[in-house]
Amino acid sequence: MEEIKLMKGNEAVAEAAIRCGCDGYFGYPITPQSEILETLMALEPWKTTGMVVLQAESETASINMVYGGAGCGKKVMTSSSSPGISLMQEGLSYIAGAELPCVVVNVTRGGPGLGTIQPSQADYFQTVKGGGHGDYKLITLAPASVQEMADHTVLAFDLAFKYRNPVMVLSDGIIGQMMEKVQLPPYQPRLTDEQVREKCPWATTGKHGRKQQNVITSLELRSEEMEKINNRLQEKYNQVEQNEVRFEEYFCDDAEYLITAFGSCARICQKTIEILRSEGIKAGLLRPITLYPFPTEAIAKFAKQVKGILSVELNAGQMVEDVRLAVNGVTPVEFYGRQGGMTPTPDEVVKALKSKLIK
Amino acid sequence: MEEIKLMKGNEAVAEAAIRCGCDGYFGYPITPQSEILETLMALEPWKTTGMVVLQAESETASINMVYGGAGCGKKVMTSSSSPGISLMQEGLSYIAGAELPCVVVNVTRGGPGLGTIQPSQADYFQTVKGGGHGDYKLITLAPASVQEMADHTVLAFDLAFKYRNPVMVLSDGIIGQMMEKVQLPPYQPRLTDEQVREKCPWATTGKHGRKQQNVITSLELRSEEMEKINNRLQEKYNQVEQNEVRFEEYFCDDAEYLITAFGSCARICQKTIEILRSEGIKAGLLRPITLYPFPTEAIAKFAKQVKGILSVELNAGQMVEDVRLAVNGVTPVEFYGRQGGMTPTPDEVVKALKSKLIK
Amino acid sequence: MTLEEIIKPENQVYGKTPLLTETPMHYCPGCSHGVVHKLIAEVIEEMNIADKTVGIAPVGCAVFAYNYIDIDWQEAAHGRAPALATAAKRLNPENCVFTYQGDGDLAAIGTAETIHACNRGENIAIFFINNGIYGMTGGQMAPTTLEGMKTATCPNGRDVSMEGYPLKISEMLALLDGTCYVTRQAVHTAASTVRAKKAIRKALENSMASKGTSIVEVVSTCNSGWKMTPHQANKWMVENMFPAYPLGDIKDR
Amino acid sequence: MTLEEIIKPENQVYGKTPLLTETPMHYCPGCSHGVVHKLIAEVIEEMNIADKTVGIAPVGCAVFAYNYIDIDWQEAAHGRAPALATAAKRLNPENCVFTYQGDGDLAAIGTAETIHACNRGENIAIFFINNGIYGMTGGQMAPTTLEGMKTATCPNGRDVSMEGYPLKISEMLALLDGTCYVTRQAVHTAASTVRAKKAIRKALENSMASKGTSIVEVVSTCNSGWKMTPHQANKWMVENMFPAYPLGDIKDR
Amino acid sequence: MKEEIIIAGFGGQGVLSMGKILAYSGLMQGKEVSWMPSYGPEQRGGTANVTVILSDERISSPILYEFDTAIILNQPSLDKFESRIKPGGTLIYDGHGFVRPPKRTDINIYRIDALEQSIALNMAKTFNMFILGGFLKVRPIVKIEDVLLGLKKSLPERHHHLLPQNEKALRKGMEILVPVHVIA
Amino acid sequence: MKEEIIIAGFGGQGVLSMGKILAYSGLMQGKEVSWMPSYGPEQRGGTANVTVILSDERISSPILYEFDTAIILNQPSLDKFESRIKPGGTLIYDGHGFVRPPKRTDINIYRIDALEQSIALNMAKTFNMFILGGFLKVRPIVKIEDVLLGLKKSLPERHHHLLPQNEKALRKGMEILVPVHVIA
Amino acid sequence: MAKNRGAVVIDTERCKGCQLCKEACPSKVLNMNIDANSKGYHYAYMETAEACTGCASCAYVCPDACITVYRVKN
Amino acid sequence: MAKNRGAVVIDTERCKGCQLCKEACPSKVLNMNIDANSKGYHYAYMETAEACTGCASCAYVCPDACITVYRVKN
Ligand SMILES: Cc1ncc(C[n+]2csc(CCOP(=O)(O)OP(=O)(O)O)c2C)c(N)n1
Ligand SMILES: Cc1ncc(C[n+]2csc(CCOP(=O)(O)OP(=O)(O)O)c2C)c(N)n1
Ligand code: SF4
Ligand code: SF4
Ligand code: SF4
Ligand code: SF4
Ligand code: SF4
Ligand code: SF4
Ligand SMILES: [Mg+2]
Ligand SMILES: [Mg+2]
Repeated sequence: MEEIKLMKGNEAVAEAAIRCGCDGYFGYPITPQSEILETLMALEPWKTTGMVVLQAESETASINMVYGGAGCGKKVMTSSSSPGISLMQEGLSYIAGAELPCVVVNVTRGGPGLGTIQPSQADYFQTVKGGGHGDYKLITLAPASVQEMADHTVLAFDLAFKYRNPVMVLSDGIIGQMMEKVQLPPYQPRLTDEQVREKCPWATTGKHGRKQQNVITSLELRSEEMEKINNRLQEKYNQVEQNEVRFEEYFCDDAEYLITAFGSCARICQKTIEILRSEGIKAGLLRPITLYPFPTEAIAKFAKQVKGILSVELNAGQMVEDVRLAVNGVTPVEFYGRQGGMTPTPDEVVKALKSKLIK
Repeated sequence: MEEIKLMKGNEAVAEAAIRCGCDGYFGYPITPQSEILETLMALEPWKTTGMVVLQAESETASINMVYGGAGCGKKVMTSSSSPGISLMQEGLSYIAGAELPCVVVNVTRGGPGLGTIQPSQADYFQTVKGGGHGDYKLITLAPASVQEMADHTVLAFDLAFKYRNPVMVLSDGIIGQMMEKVQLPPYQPRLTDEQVREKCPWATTGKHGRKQQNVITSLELRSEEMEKINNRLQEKYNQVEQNEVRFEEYFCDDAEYLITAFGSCARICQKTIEILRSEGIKAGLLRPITLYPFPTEAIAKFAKQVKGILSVELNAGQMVEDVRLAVNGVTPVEFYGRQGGMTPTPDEVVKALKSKLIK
Repeated sequence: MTLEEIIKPENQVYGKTPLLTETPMHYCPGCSHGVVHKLIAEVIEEMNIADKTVGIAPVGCAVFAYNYIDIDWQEAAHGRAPALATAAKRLNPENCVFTYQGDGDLAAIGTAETIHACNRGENIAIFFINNGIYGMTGGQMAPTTLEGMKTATCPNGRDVSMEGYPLKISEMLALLDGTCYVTRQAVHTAASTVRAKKAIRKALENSMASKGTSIVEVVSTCNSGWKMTPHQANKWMVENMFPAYPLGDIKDR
Repeated sequence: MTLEEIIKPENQVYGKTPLLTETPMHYCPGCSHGVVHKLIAEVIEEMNIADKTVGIAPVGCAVFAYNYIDIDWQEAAHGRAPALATAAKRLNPENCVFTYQGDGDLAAIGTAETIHACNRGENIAIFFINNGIYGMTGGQMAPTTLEGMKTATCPNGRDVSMEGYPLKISEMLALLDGTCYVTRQAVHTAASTVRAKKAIRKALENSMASKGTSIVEVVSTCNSGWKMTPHQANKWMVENMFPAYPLGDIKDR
Repeated sequence: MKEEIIIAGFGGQGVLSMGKILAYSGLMQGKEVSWMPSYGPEQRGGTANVTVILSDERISSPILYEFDTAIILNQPSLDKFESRIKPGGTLIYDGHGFVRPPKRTDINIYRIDALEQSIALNMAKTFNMFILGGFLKVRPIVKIEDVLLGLKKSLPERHHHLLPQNEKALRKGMEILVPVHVIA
Repeated sequence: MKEEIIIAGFGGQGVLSMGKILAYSGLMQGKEVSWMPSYGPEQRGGTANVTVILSDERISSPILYEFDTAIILNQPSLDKFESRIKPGGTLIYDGHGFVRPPKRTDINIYRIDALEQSIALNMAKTFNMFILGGFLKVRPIVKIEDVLLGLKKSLPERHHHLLPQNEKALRKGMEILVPVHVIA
Repeated sequence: MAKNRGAVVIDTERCKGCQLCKEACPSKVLNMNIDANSKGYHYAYMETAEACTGCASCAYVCPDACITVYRVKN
Repeated sequence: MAKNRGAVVIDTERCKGCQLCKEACPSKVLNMNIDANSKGYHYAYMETAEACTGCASCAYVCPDACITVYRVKN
């Protein structure tokens, strides 16, 4: 069994990537996630597993390198923070359109614009509604601990290949920069060229005896055909919505009030629940682990049980829309958020819940 | 009074821009909107109004030229189509964060990726939820005719300066490429340098005797301050939501069924309403003209009146979420859409409405 | 001798390489893209590397290149082909990877990706079709459009004081330590196609020999965008493009 | 003569220009950015153009440049300063517009914007602080990082075979018809600051005279990123950076 | 009055400009008009089509699925659009190069050998005006004078000397149209 | 057991690494730990702080608003954090350069002249270990052996020869800590 | 001196009638057909077949790879 | 020959103690104070004031524009 280590969330991503047999990382420095690239460069996996690590000239180049690598059937990834992720939107749309597997880690910071380098969750909409053009979805994981930073990196690759779809790990400066205990995943060897050809018969590995050429493209000028592609994508997303919803319940069973929160903010809200429970208020926390697919059914179920739901976010109110869509008017849904790199105290959230839902 | 002309939607944008005193256009060719740049280049406004027109090296450069021009208090704009707009997301977030006025025209095509150049409305989410990072909003106009392409260009600049916020004109290949009658807006002279300094005391015009320097920035590393900026932005958006909702009702007064559709799709649905009415079914069309701010209240009002709402879109279902959020469970909301450059026939929509809402 | 006597398999001296697919190319009649496709296909065939070659198609008229050469292909986002190629080659170093790009793709929106791939000396070949215009989107100005040349976005001719100068990007790329071979060719005559083919071969060989980045610029026509017949376009190219973009090797090491 | 006798207003031969604000600069002790800021402020003051000068700040350590020189400023997105400057200058041609950019900003992510602004001959000045590293984000490799130089993302030294070669972007820019003046300077000694200041002045004068784009590269230190004292950094720069980035005018026309 | 028309053929046959002239003619008569082209990448030699609506009332959808009249200039377009003509509607096609002629019996079908005739008369450049003339012969929805006005509007100034030539072609087209199948 | 600690001072004083050693020490004792630094742009000379939690139970929020203990190494940090120490909590500060000393009376306050002493003993590089020693003297939440183990973990191999030096500093710090105000 | 005799076969459906082969032929062998193929293109054909030397110049420049060239020593 | 005599005034709160002035001074006038300013920097001061020629070398290279230079003919 792997030793327990103490490391930053960013470092955990790098370590986990190498261990799960990642073939290539392409990225550009940006706070608060540069340690991912730095850790990889320090670990020099090209000398051990053969993984390629390259500092690109920009985020635009990074995501398109990922496109090229993913097109070859390789396990490739990039990471960045909010402004850099914005620069990747065209590329992400292409990758989703060409149905390629890849992992993108966004260690978010506060926007809009250059904003602040402090943590924020204001990229929720960009991530789950589609920051790029066209109808596509990013499977989105929201780690809330360093352990999950490692675990979700591995899981992200699994999901990416299962659905041939880009997967976003939506973290933030808190989870990226903090150190916690982590048990790293065991080493998995990188796939051999033969294994890649077998696992990814669609990949541009060079034909190597294959009869048909493989082509990675998102282009289809005939509308009838393009619509079929769009429909196929939507069917895939339906599958994802049916199979891959993940969330964590914390004192939800008997809850009369529900808090929804993800990532670092859910950590804060755990403490809020502890305080509320200590005051005799039956509150529970539902933490979506997958932001897309969103735990719509679970929330709809609790909507019937509770007297009200409070969505707590490090933004101006984004996930709350998905909560409302899930609840569909069955119970009041309120929002409490902090912005600009500020984080609410657990007590603040207690107060917000009382004033907005209990009155 | 201005003569009535026949022209393409794209040409109308170019003509209207010159006439309303636009100072600068920066853009990069992409189908189906290249005529905007081409028309401007053919009209050579730099010889008449003094307007600057420049073909940039990319969409990334275009939007950042717009940033620079808007920062100087100038009336500046760009245009593109879906993939190009994706490349502008970082820039748009910066412009929104720095609170600069500008106009961006998106003549959308089908995605994701390179997709198709045929019309689509699949960039709704990107536009109204935030394609870039951070909490910001684009005021969004959705023209449904060539006349509105001209009118909205003018209106967009007005709103942009009123709120110091980027305004998106969200059109599509149909509206951009079709010719219709249009009455162009009257000529407005471009502002003089003195007028710019007066109207935009915040602009980087050079100090010209001003005591305080002006700085255009979206950066604020102190979280307490950044949160204030974020809150100020949200207050502005509240104002926008209160003042600027625009929509068109078409046989809504006595409607028992409501269709919601915007842009070109609303044109198709007009015909659907005609057919339904001719069959004795009391259907009405609510066409949001502003997609952000969304006509939430109007829809909430009709939700109480009608037996069901059908959102018809050239995508996989995007605006329907805002309709659902407005309706909040009061009446059933269904969706019908076509993708990939396909457009529904009015009859198809009739059938969809009957099967989904009337049964 | 009758035609029947001449037209026999054993007498064939030239024919379409089988690596070029049967799909008719969508290019306008007389477009240089077709010739360059043919040469690339012939070289890949002759080098016997079709099984391990991956092409990266641009956004531009050559966006459908994958329909015409029967190898594995990736269709890149506009301007980003060198980034895709970087990853494709590094992750499969034994493969032969090339990009095929127009002047808008390579020298406008893709400037940064082109320069940095070349500066890193990625072991790829870049085939650069310089027709001085954006063919695909209807004939707009490209970075390489000549001074005074008319396009849809400079209908009165490119005014360098407003729109900048024809960009000699190959000369810039030759400055970079990562490039091993930079050459400028054309395909308007039989002789020039022979030379261009040699250059293409050398570029792919360099890629396989890990010598760094090779760039083969092909000064080309876009008769459609130029609003000329293909033959007029060739003449115009010789008279106007060649002086601005002189043919020959710029760097070979 | 006592100090009091010397320290009198009439004897002052050098002092902080008032255009430099009182705000203490956030730079690390000994950072070259401060010197270059000072020189730019002095030149603007001397040319008496503070009222019509607009600076474009980069993303990089100089992101807060606007806090230090009392003129109008725009803070650009990373790498896009030349695009902002293009519009700012074209829309207010009587103004003096310059960008201030680091090597990551100008030569990595902003490569395309830099090259095309220069190729269009925008009448702007570009001040390019080449410290061979990404200072702001904690000392990662820049395009101009020297071979073998250690940074946070090449902890064992830049390996050119993997990460590419130190990019001589000024030499590339000098090739472009749009540039009128490309020079490489330093600010580590009194004499070099005097030369650098002259270069900055010439660049701003060119901008006002619509001569095209001027680039003043300042080979600089980032003692923090280099993990040296400021003095060590200067020495290291002279010994290692100057051979790779030789000082002097590259183009002046 | 409302006429929904599609014009379809090879790129380069003047399909879009014929639609434009028609739309302008409607404009001259104060009608509501819309003109909606197919558009695609630039390459020469593909197919092109445009739908034109002339109406006395506000036009709702500019996109058509069925047409009152189809003007067809090549085989692929005939194959694609024949079935989409409304029963009782009109099909006009240039006879050149068709191997599978129209089959419908519930519509009026006219043939016009405009290509042949325009070449024969050394008026190949006005080929599309021949066609337009033919159309107006059977569907006189706009007056010839308005068409000429519309033509003037849609032509750049420098081509105005070609107007007489065009008028001639228009009138010639009216002459050479032949009915193939006219429903009772 | 649960101890919520903030360590704050100038960048370069070893604030983050002190926190790291503490966190590693907790890890060695099988505790739950979290270490959350302030982070900012790279420039030298700014302020830095880190919050460390050691706990026997799962740690919910890693972000703290109040602390059991504050270890304060400069004036700005004192100004910022003094008020956020829990009543009954502990404040340890290095005496150097303070012009506004702590004012609270409801907490335990200790002073440690680590800078002065470490310089005097020519051990300036282990300044932060002096501080850590002082902390452990009053809050012995981890065993010295585990701290040394933690130190070993957090130091790169090539620095392991410095361990004895560090242990010495740690023990010295315990000695030189002086109570300023101790609540009953 | 033995002269080469040649012939070309043109894939008339693939030919787009661009005339580049015609212009490239040193022996003026080729011309465009008045008839068009199914795509409307006037394809190339050997007008003066006997003049063909089988030099393949036409084939080298043909963008659509329509031309197969045969050559024999006369 | 008349020698220049000079003096410098250092804005001690602005000074970051980078020592570049000290290194740049041809007359070895400057050194760093043992005391630090409020930001913890050991600021520069004239250690051998009488050697100062007012050449301003120190001021030219000071990144923080802390140095004002005075000069008189002796
Ligand atoms: C991001 C983006 N911007 C713009 C376009 C539109 N576009 C397609 S091809 C092209 C340029 C084509 O020119 P070139 O690269 O010279 O190729 P050519 O067609 O001339 O061979 C442009 C601007 C696009 N598809 N994507
Ligand atoms: C789009 C984007 N990518 C990355 C960053 C992170 N970032 C900030 S500054 C910088 C590089 C700074 O280096 P340089 O331009 O050389 O300036 P220096 O700090 O060395 O003066 C980077 C990568 C960012 N802010 N935005
Ligand atoms: S538009 Fe130009 S480049 Fe494109 S296929 Fe036609 S001739 Fe070739
Ligand atoms: S990090 Fe480097 S460039 Fe940035 S302020 Fe410090 S020394 Fe200067
Ligand atoms: S060159 Fe080829 S395509 Fe052109 S006419 Fe000749 S055979 Fe036909
Ligand atoms: S082979 Fe040579 S001679 Fe024969 S047709 Fe072709 S070009 Fe002419
Ligand atoms: S150069 Fe300036 S900042 Fe540095 S020590 Fe001297 S006076 Fe202080
Ligand atoms: S003015 Fe010259 S002599 Fe005086 S301290 Fe400065 S550098 Fe030294
Ligand atoms: Mg081109
Ligand atoms: Mg730098």
